[in-house]
Amino acid sequence: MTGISGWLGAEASAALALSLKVSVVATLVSLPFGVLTAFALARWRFPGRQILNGLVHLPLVLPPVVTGYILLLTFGRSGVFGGALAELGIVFAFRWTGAALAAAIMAFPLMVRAVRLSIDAVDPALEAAASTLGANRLWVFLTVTLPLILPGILTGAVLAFAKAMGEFGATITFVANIPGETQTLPTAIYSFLQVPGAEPEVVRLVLISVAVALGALALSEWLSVRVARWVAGR
Amino acid sequence: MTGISGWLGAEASAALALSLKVSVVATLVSLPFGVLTAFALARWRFPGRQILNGLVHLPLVLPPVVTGYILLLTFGRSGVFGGALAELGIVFAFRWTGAALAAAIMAFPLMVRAVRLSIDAVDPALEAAASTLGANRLWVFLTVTLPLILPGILTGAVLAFAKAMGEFGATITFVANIPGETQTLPTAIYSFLQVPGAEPEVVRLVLISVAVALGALALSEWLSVRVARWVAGR
Amino acid sequence: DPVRIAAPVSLKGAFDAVVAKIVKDLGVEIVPVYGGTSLLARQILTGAPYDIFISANAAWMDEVADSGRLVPGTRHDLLTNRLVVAGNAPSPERPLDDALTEGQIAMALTDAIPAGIYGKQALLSIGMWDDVEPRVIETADVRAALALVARGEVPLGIVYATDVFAEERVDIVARFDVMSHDPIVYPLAMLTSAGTDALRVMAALSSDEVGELFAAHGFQRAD
Amino acid sequence: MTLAVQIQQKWPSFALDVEFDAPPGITVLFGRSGSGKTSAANAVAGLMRPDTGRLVLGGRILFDTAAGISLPPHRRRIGYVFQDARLFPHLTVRQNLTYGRWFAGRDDDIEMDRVVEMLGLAALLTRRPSALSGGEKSRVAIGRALLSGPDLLIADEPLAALDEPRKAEILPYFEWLRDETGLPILYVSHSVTEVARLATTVVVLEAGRVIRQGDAAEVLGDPTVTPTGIRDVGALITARLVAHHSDGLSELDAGGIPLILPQISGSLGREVRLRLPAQDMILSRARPEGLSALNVIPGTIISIRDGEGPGALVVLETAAGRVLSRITRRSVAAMGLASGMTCYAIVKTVAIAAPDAGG
Amino acid sequence: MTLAVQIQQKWPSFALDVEFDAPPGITVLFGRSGSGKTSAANAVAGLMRPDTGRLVLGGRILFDTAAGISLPPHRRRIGYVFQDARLFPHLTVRQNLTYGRWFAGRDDDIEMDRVVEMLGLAALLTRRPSALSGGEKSRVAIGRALLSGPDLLIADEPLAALDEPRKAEILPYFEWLRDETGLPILYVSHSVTEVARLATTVVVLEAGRVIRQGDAAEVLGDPTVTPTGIRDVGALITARLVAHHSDGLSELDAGGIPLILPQISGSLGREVRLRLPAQDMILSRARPEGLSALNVIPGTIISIRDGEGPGALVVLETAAGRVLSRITRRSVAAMGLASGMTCYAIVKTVAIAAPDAGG
Ligand SMILES: Nc1ncnc2c1ncn2[C@@H]1O[C@H](COP(=O)(O)OP(=O)(O)OP(=O)(O)O)[C@@H](O)[C@H]1O
Ligand SMILES: Nc1ncnc2c1ncn2[C@@H]1O[C@H](COP(=O)(O)OP(=O)(O)OP(=O)(O)O)[C@@H](O)[C@H]1O
Ligand code: MOO
Ligand SMILES: [Mg+2]
Ligand SMILES: [Mg+2]
Repeated sequence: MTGISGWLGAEASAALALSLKVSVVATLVSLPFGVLTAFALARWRFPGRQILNGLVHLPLVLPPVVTGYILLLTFGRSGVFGGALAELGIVFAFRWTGAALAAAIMAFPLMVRAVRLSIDAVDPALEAAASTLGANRLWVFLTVTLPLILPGILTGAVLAFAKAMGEFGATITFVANIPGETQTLPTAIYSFLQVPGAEPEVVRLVLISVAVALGALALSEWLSVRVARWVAGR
Repeated sequence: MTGISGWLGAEASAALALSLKVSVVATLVSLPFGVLTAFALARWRFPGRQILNGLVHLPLVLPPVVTGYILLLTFGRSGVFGGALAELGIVFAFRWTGAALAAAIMAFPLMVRAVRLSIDAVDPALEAAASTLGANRLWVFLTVTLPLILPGILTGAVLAFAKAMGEFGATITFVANIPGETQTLPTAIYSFLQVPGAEPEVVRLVLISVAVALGALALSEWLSVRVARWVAGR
Repeated sequence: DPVRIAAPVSLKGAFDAVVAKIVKDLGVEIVPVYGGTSLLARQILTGAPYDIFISANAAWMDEVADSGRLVPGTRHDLLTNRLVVAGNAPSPERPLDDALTEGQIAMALTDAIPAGIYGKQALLSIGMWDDVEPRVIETADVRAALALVARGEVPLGIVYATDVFAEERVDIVARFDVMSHDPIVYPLAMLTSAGTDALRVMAALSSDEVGELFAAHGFQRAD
Repeated sequence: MTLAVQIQQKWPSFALDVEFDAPPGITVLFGRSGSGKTSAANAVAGLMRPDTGRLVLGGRILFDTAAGISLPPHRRRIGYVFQDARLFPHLTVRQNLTYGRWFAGRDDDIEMDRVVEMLGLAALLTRRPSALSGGEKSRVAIGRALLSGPDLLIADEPLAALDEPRKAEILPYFEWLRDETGLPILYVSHSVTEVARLATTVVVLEAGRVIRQGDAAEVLGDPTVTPTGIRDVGALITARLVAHHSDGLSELDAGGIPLILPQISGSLGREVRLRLPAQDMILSRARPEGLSALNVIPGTIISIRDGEGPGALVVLETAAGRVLSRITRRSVAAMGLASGMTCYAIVKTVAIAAPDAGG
Repeated sequence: MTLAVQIQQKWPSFALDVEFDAPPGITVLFGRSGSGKTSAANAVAGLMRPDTGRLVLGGRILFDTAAGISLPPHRRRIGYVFQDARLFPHLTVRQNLTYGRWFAGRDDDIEMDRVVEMLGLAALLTRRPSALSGGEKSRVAIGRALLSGPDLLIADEPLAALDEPRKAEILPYFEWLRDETGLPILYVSHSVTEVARLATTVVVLEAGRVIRQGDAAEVLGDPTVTPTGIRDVGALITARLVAHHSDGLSELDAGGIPLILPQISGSLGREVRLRLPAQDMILSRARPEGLSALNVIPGTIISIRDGEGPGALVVLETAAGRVLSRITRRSVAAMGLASGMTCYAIVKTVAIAAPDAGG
């Protein structure tokens, strides 16, 4: 790590570390919500289903800066929830947690869609078989549906992680760019891009992003092959 | 439409029209490539497979501005391919076609992942059955695999369309923000965000984005329910 | 062909009015293309089809000049601006060192975006940088810093005087001495790719009427 | 515990309208392909919600459209062996088998060991379903349902994919379930052999309707009910086990008539159900001598019914019960057979051997 | 056209090592559940690539590890009726049926109509597979493979999910394929009835190896080969159709011995294969009189072999060929049977009726 941080410089390696932390936390924390939302959208019929579906997809449709502003309006210090949460000691604004929130929300539609596609592909006959064996809906979900959709969950997580690593617009708008606290790789790259002649720094940071992402991808490919084999029992 | 363009103003309604054109073209043109890429990644083992996989995902991982710069360096007038293509009369730089290219590339990983997930869920036994009936690989793909992955293709297309509607960073970097030519809804929103006191314009544009996106989503939900029923024969 | 003017997006409010006036006066077609200065400059460096470039600082205009894409002799400074400390309205104006003693301060990126760079220079020159630095919230551009102040997310911001001029929810709390940082100028130049109407538009941009229009938005003419 | 079934369901191309009772023991749903057997079973299990109907299992109302009740499948406590095995692909054979036991709240390994042994699954326990043959899958599916501790077992052609020796090994287990546990079993089958051997009650479906239901002996002995073809007619009689002979044969007493069968298990005095296929009964006017066939049942002809084709069905009243014989019309004429006449029905020992003898 | 098979494949828990020829006609792969029948069929169809081996179909090399040849499945021209139906869920029954015809390049509706009618699919043509019953799916799967115009047909227990009358309707179609088309058929089955009726050649698998192969009459008549249980032994004999009687019976001549059967189709003089189940043959020392059974075959005992349990298998040499009878050891003793002795085998007309009679 000293080699890398030496080559990168202290600020850039702090940005890398933060990006990794933000992306991992955003992915892991949002995963259960993503799975639940996907399941609800795929299997339940409830009023407001279309609205939930729309909400989930909004971050994809809106320019990231707008999403960032909406986050600011809701989770900022003077925001609708932000104030209430701050009373409880939960602060997002200008904190790395806010970066994770922004990344999670931007990545959420990708995660939900991937999981939902997997849920739709599960053979309902298997779930029916489980229910005749005494499993209630929750157990059917945990013991049959969930294992069978693992490939989709993995894909969702990889997409979310990759998106979180690249997220810029919503993040900088919501939590700004505080070195060591909210300065992720993309915001660092953005800063360097503004300065004439800073191209070598940009290239360095881009390369490090690419390396991390390709590493994560390769890992996920390897994992997903094993998971797919495991699920299919081959 | 005159009602809407009256309410929106000429510039904004031009941006809306352009966004729709760019998103539809980006989605439709990239769809076959997306399906092919997904199929190659899911089913073929070839050298460079991991590299292709990495390339496809790069736009997700990199800050959009970086992707935009890379596009500028490759497909710009003096870019690697840009020059050659210009000789053939194909120009992307600062044209709406470039906006479509940027949107397509940013949306490509989402599309490929969705399709790939569906391909992985196809029962190989059905494809084997088709091959014993005399269908070669292409025919098996066209008559068995393709119909069975239609839900994934639809999901991929919806994700791509939504992403294309929201794409900002790569677009403004690659083709700028030229009213009537490359100014999409997100870049228009960005411009208005810079003007103090222009919040009403921003809100108007955001609402119109949201409306279009929700409309597309509702349509796709409806379609995907029918497609899923059709595929499962229920 | 219309005359395409690449202009910093932070000029948009004032510049839209200027363009409308010139279009009316000259009868030429003008398309303003707004974006971040660095973005516009890089686009020009890769051959963007613009006729006129207005930069938010000298550095990027120098960069474009070095590439030989400027028509020699057409470059000059169009506007200047002033740097101020802004607070959520209503706030009385105070001395600088008093105004900056506490609270977070929103600034555009202090190493990258002109407003942030000028702000850091000014703070350094008055010896307050070390005190202020831990309280700085850096934003992607100066408008984002202004928005944070306007929304009350951050009590103070270092922005241009013109920004405060246009934003009702924000007042000027303190002003920086113009000598405490590099001059804030908006250089203008014609590009080698320019068409025939561009020269007339260049002239119009430097006219007194246009100068007054800019002034109405808080900008000062550079001389 | 008894299951009372009454369901109606309409599809564009098919309508199901059935009403029957499944008392303790095995109720066989019998009928041609497409007659609605699986659909009826699905409705009972709660996997299909019929348009209207009522299902009551031992007093528990599972479903009642009038009362707006519909228990979800997992609360019906109905084990289901599906026509396709439907094993969980991500679980090993062992995990598939134990799946239902988590919920049954039982965990006695003796039962598990017994099922594993009987179904010959010991060598497969660590495999995944994708590495099983068709027959192996069926066996795992049977075990999985049995081990879930159900109040009612539904088995949809559970033995169709199995070979004869394996069938012969598994049938006794169903008999044991029928005879010892009081568990009602709804058993879908095409095979008259299975039906005759297992059924307590037979429900015959045709085009979605019940055309006959009742006691197995009665329905199967009725020559007018031949849903799967005339070849399958036969009489069911009850006999008592009286002796085990040292040469591997068992002697039974059927209303005073001695019958010799290959060894059957059980203690002396036990009641045994035998199927005498009409197909296998030879008739003779005189008591036959010097034949290898050991079983001769004297009786009186009560009817002779011409079938389709060259055959005729002769019904005899005997001390052992009603017996059917299917012979050619030519023989009827040649032998001068007529109602009221006395004659002898001859059947080989091995023709009534397992699997037709309850054993 | 002949198929020559030689394949080796090892899994951790199972090894397949088979070598056999499938000449024109029907070659039945016969063996217990898990013996490797489906695996062998998959290797032939190209759905599994064995470790080593060689497959030649009518001179075309389909697979040869030594030569590095492995044709993909679609170029092998092998129709496959899978053990699970594997219908395309997104296509209607009609589209499933016609799927293979696109590639076969044929489009004659007569063939299509014939198959649809024979399989009873007319009412189902517009349905999707999810709206079919288990038996209906099997029928569509058979039709789909038949209509693809293959050089070789593989059928993996194609009739297992069908009821008896439907089996009886479909069997003749396989016979027609065997007799009229010269199409080699690899037929996996557990059912001795099907094997006896259809098989030209029988290949018996046990634990992944061929334990016996050869002419059907020979293999099935061999009492040492009883892969699916002693109950299934029987002799195959050939007889010539000599007369159709007006009472619906047909008369055949088996080496000079007259046999009476329920009407079978075909013109006089035609050769017919009959299976005489050992199970159904009664023996008598004297020529029997006054029995309803019409067929009596005199012969000489050439061996008496004690089986497991109380039974014995008596092999007779007769003018009709070798005939087997399974009777009790008690009867052997009571009748004093011994090698070299003359006696009479009695079998009912209906016991050799369809589906055991080729017709
Ligand atoms: N979802 C459905 N929509 C329309 N028709 C259906 C549906 N499900 C079943 N059927 C039809 O209902 C009839 C009865 O089907 P079912 O599966 O109950 O038959 P089955 O008696 O189990 O037959 P098999 O012995 O072949 O399994 C069939 O004709 C079938 O095509
Ligand atoms: N992929 C595999 N990996 C390991 N073992 C396998 C695999 N496929 C099949 N087997 C084993 O090979 C043996 C033969 O299987 P196969 O499916 O060929 O049997 P079969 O003769 O068709 O049986 P059935 O009559 O039950 O269908 C079985 O014991 C099975 O468990
Ligand atoms: O939605 Mo973006 O343009 O990848 O931050
Ligand atoms: Mg069924
Ligand atoms: Mg098999």
